[in-house]
Amino acid sequence: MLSYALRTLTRMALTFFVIVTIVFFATRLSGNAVDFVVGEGITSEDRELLIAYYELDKPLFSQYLAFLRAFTDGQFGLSFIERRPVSQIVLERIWPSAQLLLSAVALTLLVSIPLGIAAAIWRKSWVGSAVMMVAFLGYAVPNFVLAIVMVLVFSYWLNWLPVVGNGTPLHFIMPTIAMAGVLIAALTRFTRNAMLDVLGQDFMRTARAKGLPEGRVIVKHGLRNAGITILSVIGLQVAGLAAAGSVVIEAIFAWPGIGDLLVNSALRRDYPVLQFGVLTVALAVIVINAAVDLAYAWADPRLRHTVQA
Amino acid sequence: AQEITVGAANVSSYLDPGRDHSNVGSQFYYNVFDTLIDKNHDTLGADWQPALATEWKLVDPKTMELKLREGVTFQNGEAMTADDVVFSLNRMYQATFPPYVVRSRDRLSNFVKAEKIDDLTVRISVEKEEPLWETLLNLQQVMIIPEDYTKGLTGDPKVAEDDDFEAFSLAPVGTGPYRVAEFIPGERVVYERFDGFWGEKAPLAKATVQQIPETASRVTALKTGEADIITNIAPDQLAMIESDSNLRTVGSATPLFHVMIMNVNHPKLRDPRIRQAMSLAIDRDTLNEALWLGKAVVPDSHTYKEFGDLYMPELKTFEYNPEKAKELLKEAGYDGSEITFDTHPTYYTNGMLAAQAITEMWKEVGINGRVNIAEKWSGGSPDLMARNWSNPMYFADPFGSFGVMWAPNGPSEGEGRFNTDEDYAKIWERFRFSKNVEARKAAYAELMERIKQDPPVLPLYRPFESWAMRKDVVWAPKPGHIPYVLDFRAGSISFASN
Amino acid sequence: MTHSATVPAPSLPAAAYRLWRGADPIQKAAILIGLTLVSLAILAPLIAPFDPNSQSLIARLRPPLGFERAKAGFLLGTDELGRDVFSRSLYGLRLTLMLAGLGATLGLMIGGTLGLLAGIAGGRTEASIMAAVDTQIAVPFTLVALFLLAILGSSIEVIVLVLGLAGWEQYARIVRGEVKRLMNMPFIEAARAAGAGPLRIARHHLLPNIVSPLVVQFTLSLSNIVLLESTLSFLGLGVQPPTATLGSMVGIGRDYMPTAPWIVIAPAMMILLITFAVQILGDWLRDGADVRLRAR
Amino acid sequence: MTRSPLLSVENLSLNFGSFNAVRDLSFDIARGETLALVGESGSGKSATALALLRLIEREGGRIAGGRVVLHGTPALELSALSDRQMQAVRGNRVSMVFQEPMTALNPVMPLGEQVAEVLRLHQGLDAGTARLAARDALERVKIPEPERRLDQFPHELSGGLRQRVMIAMALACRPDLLIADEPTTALDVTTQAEILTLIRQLQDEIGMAVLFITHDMGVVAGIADRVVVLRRGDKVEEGPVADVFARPRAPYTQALMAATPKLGSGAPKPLHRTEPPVLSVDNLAVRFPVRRGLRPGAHLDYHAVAGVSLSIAPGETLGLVGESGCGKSTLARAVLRLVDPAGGRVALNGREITRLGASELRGIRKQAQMVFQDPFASLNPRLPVRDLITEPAQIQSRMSRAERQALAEELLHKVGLEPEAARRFPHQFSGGQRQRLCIARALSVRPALIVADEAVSALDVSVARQITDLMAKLQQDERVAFLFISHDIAVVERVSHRVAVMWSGQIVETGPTEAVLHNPQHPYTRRLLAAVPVPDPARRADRVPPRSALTAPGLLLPVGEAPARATMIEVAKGHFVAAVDPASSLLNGAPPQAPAGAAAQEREPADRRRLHPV
Ligand SMILES: Nc1ncnc2c1ncn2[C@@H]1O[C@H](COP(=O)(O)OP(=O)(O)OP(=O)(O)O)[C@@H](O)[C@H]1O
Ligand SMILES: Nc1ncnc2c1ncn2[C@@H]1O[C@H](COP(=O)(O)OP(=O)(O)OP(=O)(O)O)[C@@H](O)[C@H]1O
Ligand SMILES: [Mg+2]
Ligand SMILES: [Mg+2]
Repeated sequence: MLSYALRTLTRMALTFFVIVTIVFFATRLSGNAVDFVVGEGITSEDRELLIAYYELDKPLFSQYLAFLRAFTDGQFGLSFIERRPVSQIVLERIWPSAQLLLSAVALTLLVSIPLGIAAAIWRKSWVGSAVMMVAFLGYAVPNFVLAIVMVLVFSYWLNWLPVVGNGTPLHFIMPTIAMAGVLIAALTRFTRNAMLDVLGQDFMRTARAKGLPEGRVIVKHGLRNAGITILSVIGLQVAGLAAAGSVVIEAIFAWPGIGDLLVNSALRRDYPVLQFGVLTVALAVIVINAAVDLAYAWADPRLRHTVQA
Repeated sequence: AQEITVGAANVSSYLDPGRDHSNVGSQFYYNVFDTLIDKNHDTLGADWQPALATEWKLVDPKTMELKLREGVTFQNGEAMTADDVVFSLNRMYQATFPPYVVRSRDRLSNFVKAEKIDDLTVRISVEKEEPLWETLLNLQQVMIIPEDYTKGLTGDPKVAEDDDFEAFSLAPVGTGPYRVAEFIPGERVVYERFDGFWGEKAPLAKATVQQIPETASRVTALKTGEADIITNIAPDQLAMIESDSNLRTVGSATPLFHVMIMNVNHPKLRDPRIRQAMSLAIDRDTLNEALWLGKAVVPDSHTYKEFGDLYMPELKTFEYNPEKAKELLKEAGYDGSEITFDTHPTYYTNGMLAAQAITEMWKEVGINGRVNIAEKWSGGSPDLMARNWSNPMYFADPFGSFGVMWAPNGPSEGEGRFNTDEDYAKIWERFRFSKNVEARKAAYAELMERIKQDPPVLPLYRPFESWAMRKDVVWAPKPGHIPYVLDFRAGSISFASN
Repeated sequence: MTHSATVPAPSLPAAAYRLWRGADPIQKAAILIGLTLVSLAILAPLIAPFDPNSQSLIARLRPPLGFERAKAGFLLGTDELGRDVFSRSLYGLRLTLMLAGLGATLGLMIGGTLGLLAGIAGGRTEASIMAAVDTQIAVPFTLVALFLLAILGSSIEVIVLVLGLAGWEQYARIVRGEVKRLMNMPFIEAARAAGAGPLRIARHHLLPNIVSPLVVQFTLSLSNIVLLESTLSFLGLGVQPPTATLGSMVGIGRDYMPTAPWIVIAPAMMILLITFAVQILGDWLRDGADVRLRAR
Repeated sequence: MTRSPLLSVENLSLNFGSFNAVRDLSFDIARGETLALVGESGSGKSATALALLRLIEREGGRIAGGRVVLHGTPALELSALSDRQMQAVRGNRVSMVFQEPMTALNPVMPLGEQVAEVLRLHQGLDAGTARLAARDALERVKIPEPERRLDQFPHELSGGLRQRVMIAMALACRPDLLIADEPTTALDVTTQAEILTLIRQLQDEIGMAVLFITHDMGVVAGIADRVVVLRRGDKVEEGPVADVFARPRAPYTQALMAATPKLGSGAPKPLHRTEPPVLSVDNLAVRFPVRRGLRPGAHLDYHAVAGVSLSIAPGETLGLVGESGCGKSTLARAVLRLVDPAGGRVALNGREITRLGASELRGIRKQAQMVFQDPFASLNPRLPVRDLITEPAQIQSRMSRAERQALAEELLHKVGLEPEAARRFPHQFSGGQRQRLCIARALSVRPALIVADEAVSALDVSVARQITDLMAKLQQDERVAFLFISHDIAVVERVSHRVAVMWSGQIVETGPTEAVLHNPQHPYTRRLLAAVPVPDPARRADRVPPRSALTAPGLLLPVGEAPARATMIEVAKGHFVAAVDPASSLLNGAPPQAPAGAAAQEREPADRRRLHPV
């Protein structure tokens, strides 16, 4: 166990290190912070002054070393733009993002698993087709279009739902739906396919031969198996969503989330925020992935024992 | 107790009037901070009002003495003293903190120092005789902040370190009618009435400025009641809001030019005739009609009504003349090579549309233009050919707008896309420091002629900026302010009692 | 299944015909939609009544024909710069299809090759490729796009590259998984017993067997890329104006949704139809390919 | 029939879509009776079984006519019940054991839960009681350590044990009728024998009726009271088992009986071996590293082949037999360098290939070809037959399309297939045809040696016969040597000049076919032979029920250790037997020198499978 954990940790650390390095150099290669941080219309004299002030005059490599050192003493520096510790900025944004992500995932699970099962069971009838059409729609509509249409309909015209921020449960409804759209589409498809695979398996016949009612057969035997496949997919999807953030959704709903923060700090070349932000997200994704792997291994007894002949 | 919420397109990343001169930042300072000398913002002209200084006079041509108001307290409870004033002024006049250095250099370089005479008297000295005393004491950059509080924010409480100023920009304290009760950079500023304010009490108990970047969401928030006022309404959205009987819009042609800047040093643009042609090809009136519903103001020269005596509408520095443009191009032997027009994707209202329209207009005269969208500021790049920018009126004087950017050794020259020579510098000196308005006007006209002959810039228009609000909110941008100020002081906002 | 002795190795048109016969009405509709869209895209220069970029600032934001204030000749109205929405949609469709096609192909080639390599080589190679996949998953894609566009400048080529990179890790994962599964199949061992080297195994034995999951992934990433491109446009990172793509038309036109919805509706509908057709076609192709495997 | 019928099937017709799978089938099963349903593959046996439980609708079929009545109080017309009413019957009064023990159990549900589920459902037991009852059910089918099994998952059990769990599940509610659909086809003979014995014992205990579906006539002879023979959906014969075997009336039944290989019907004479051997294997060892637990350094080696020596002369067939998992396939693969041996050497036509590099090896490949255990899986489903069967030749020397086509047609002709088959894909062939494709592929390079791994085990008897005949012909014409691996000993007898018996990674007995099979010396050989079902109901009585009590040497050892090697003793000319090494536990039975009559004294029925790593 220890060595397994160690190996996983090493691998995580390695990925993490690679990301750290890539992010560091990519940010620097992609533009000079000076062009963003010090503002427009600056004499060369002032420019030098500010470059020195923001410590951008050090050689790239020593900046990199300093950045690595930050990991040991926990000092990731101040945002160039907001002038406060990046850790504070990023952490402030993570929770709202996580909340949104969680509610989107919850909604996705609630909707797409039953839909996927229905589509698999009734694949030959109109029910299956209808479900899959709905799922396709999820793929087909850009999420910001969905979001803006919802805003116009439910807030602008009907005045049912608030648009700004994350204050109350009501605030979650639209962003959650907008964010879950693609996820629901994907997961419905995966569930359907996983379920179809399972429906044809011999053990399903066995379960029926035992005299189990059809519902029990599908939920207890079918879903339990398909669930494992679904789990592996959902982990990836969630990780992807966490990583891709939901800049667009966050912008539309003025949601103080990390996606918005990352894109903005990238646009403004706020290296410290960007680096710390990306790393936090990457870490989260890596951890989610590892957790899903573990859960997957745990849920599938065939993987629980790595002993094989 | 009235409370309001403002849905703003942008909220500042920090709040420090000294280092800031952005369009975003200027929204926020006036509610929290005072200057020594205030201005009557209801009028365009320079109607100076006592503020933290009750009286001021020149003790000699290069020294001004100001009497401070008694009984002023900062929002943290400290009393304002001459020390605070001297500290606040010298943080700019004798700046060491680099962001201040930069800001003071372009507008305050004539100021030498402030010193305390007694508890209620300070003196300010300048290097050359200053024609713009009041104007430059009314600047946002010289708003008064508490000394002890600031110094004590980090490190040694006796010394003003860089970090103190950094910290201040997150926890600003001033003497104004509102204190900043909550500030989440880029997200929200919450003002609360400051009961210890020396002047007329603030009309609002609380005002929240919430960032809502997406236009549709901002408009919707107004409609749902989540916001009472919203900012940055593009002209195209006005009709929609006005069609709602519960809402209304106010707007004004802001004292700010959207400009096109051109790099005089770009190899392809070195010939002034090409730049003249680029300028002459742009039909700014059509842009105004189409993009601003005719509500923007297209200037003939780099001048604003707000300049008062120095307003010079008679100058014809910029015009639309495609025929001449074609001619000039031919003369200059323009080879049809591509001229890029850089623009930020979203920063300026209608900025992208204007950019595309401009390249299309160029095409009419034979200029091969291409829009180049970039987030980053390309004004300092030698590859820059042309781009959009805005040239705000930082204060009501040609120096406060044209002057800040096109001074010798100023930022434009500093960025390498504009050249000045000795001659220019001499005219500049006359324009800047002549005591006599007529002399200054004459010098400014000369500068404009120089610009016309060898253009580095074309002011496109004063954009028409709109705010929308609930019908019962009585608020409008005041003509005397610099652009974008959200003024919630007494007399600036009230509620209709219907 | 009967072992019908007469099923020949299908020729392409014949196979297509057989597939068409086996399609259900929805699938047939999807095929027709797909073909229509592709023809519209190809014929855009012939059909489009206007230059997609020519502006008429005085006739901005005019609604489609049949509505009040409509301007003659502008079938679907004009956009915020007075350009013909219909012509722009056609050209946008053309460019979007091209971008999506190239992007998905690029992703397929990068991811497919790496996945194949990982699956066959195993060991260090596999570990480092999978580490790259992990990295790609963990770094927000919008940022990758942003960096690349910032470093390489924004041009159609770079956008294709960016879009291609958007899906490579999925291909790599799928291909590697499939290859690892296949590598344990007796027929691979049979090929080795016959003396086949790794290249031959990859080409003759692995590739034909991973085509079908790849087809599905390809269709998925096609629609993903269309959406991604529109997100990039939303963020102002997409194809540079005035060039139209469906994504940029929607991304930029969103501000006009309440006041001039026609700017967005046409391209949004096209996006919807593309993804719809592509998804259904993907399933249909996969089912078509599966017949061979299922029929025992 | 003197006994009262339990189940009557009257004029049953089954359709899959428009395909009429079963026509007008009628038969009765009495209480306590075992009815065998036999017939060729695809004749509708499984369909019938599924129809009885009304599961056929789920599989896309339907009952097109006739009725099924389950007698009792009240009598139930199964064919007319609703799905809900059927639920009370399934698993309770009629239960079923499916063909594939590997996949019929839910892989992610603990076994205890799967068994308890039936009990809770039909007997309304609560969770605790059901668990106890499930434990008893497992115990009844003689699963060792039933307590522990409750929390195990299917993959942790061997096929035999899984099949027992299936049976336990089926019997949990003491059904009136057990339907067993090919319950042993996937298992090796010894395990099969155990399962059959078990079913018989339980039947005696509970008194239930059994509908037993199989295509193995040996099994039928061993277990059935009556036989129903199906062919292409029609019943062609029905009668008491002895009658059917002794006097088959329908031509199809006669053909079936004729094709059924019977042990003891004679083997090819051993060859005079004068030429140098095609293949000589010396002390070959193969091990697989096994990671146990998650600690480093806890690696073990699984010695799948633990020191095997053998040789095959040109034109000779060496039969290799042994129970499932004893290392036959691994040996075969090692001989062809498809796995790298850990020790020993292999020489092909005198050239040692053990240490050749990949490219040198490719040159040697044409001399030795392999026919893989699973013909379907070993044919790339995406390639046309032409490319598949000419691939070895193509690799050795590039050929044009036309040459390939010509070669393919020639090969197809050799194995008795139409030239037109070259254009088809593997899935368009029947199992037997596919097997022939594999053989054609092996022949494309004129090999000196063909390793045929279970080349016929999956086929029905008549197809198997075709293939072995083809091999014999090849041997005659081209003097190909065969290493023929099979667990069907009767087939091995028919084709092999010599036989080697493998057990736990080693060869424990080898010699001329006749000598080994009729004068077995090693206890394991004896046990193996005893387990072979005899297709003769008359001899049912004198068959010793096989017992498993041999303790195999542990093959899962810490790195560095190796299992002890047995020394071979020559008991007759060319007949070698592994000797007992007193220091090792290799053999736990009588020494080979002991008189052949002395039966191995095997006692406690230990779980054979514990010998193997899970
Ligand atoms: N789901 C199905 N759909 C269509 N045809 C089927 C289906 N299941 C079985 N069949 C066909 O019905 C016939 C009878 O099949 P069944 O499975 O009963 O054969 P079987 O006698 O059990 O053969 P085997 O010994 O190979 O198991 C076969 O021709 C088979 O191809
Ligand atoms: N790649 C491998 N890794 C680990 N163990 C293996 C591997 N291949 C085979 N084994 C183990 O080696 C043993 C012998 O396997 P092999 O396939 O040779 O058996 P077999 O005699 O051919 O059995 P069967 O009759 O079922 O085909 C088995 O226990 C198997 O689990
Ligand atoms: Mg069957
Ligand atoms: Mg084997």
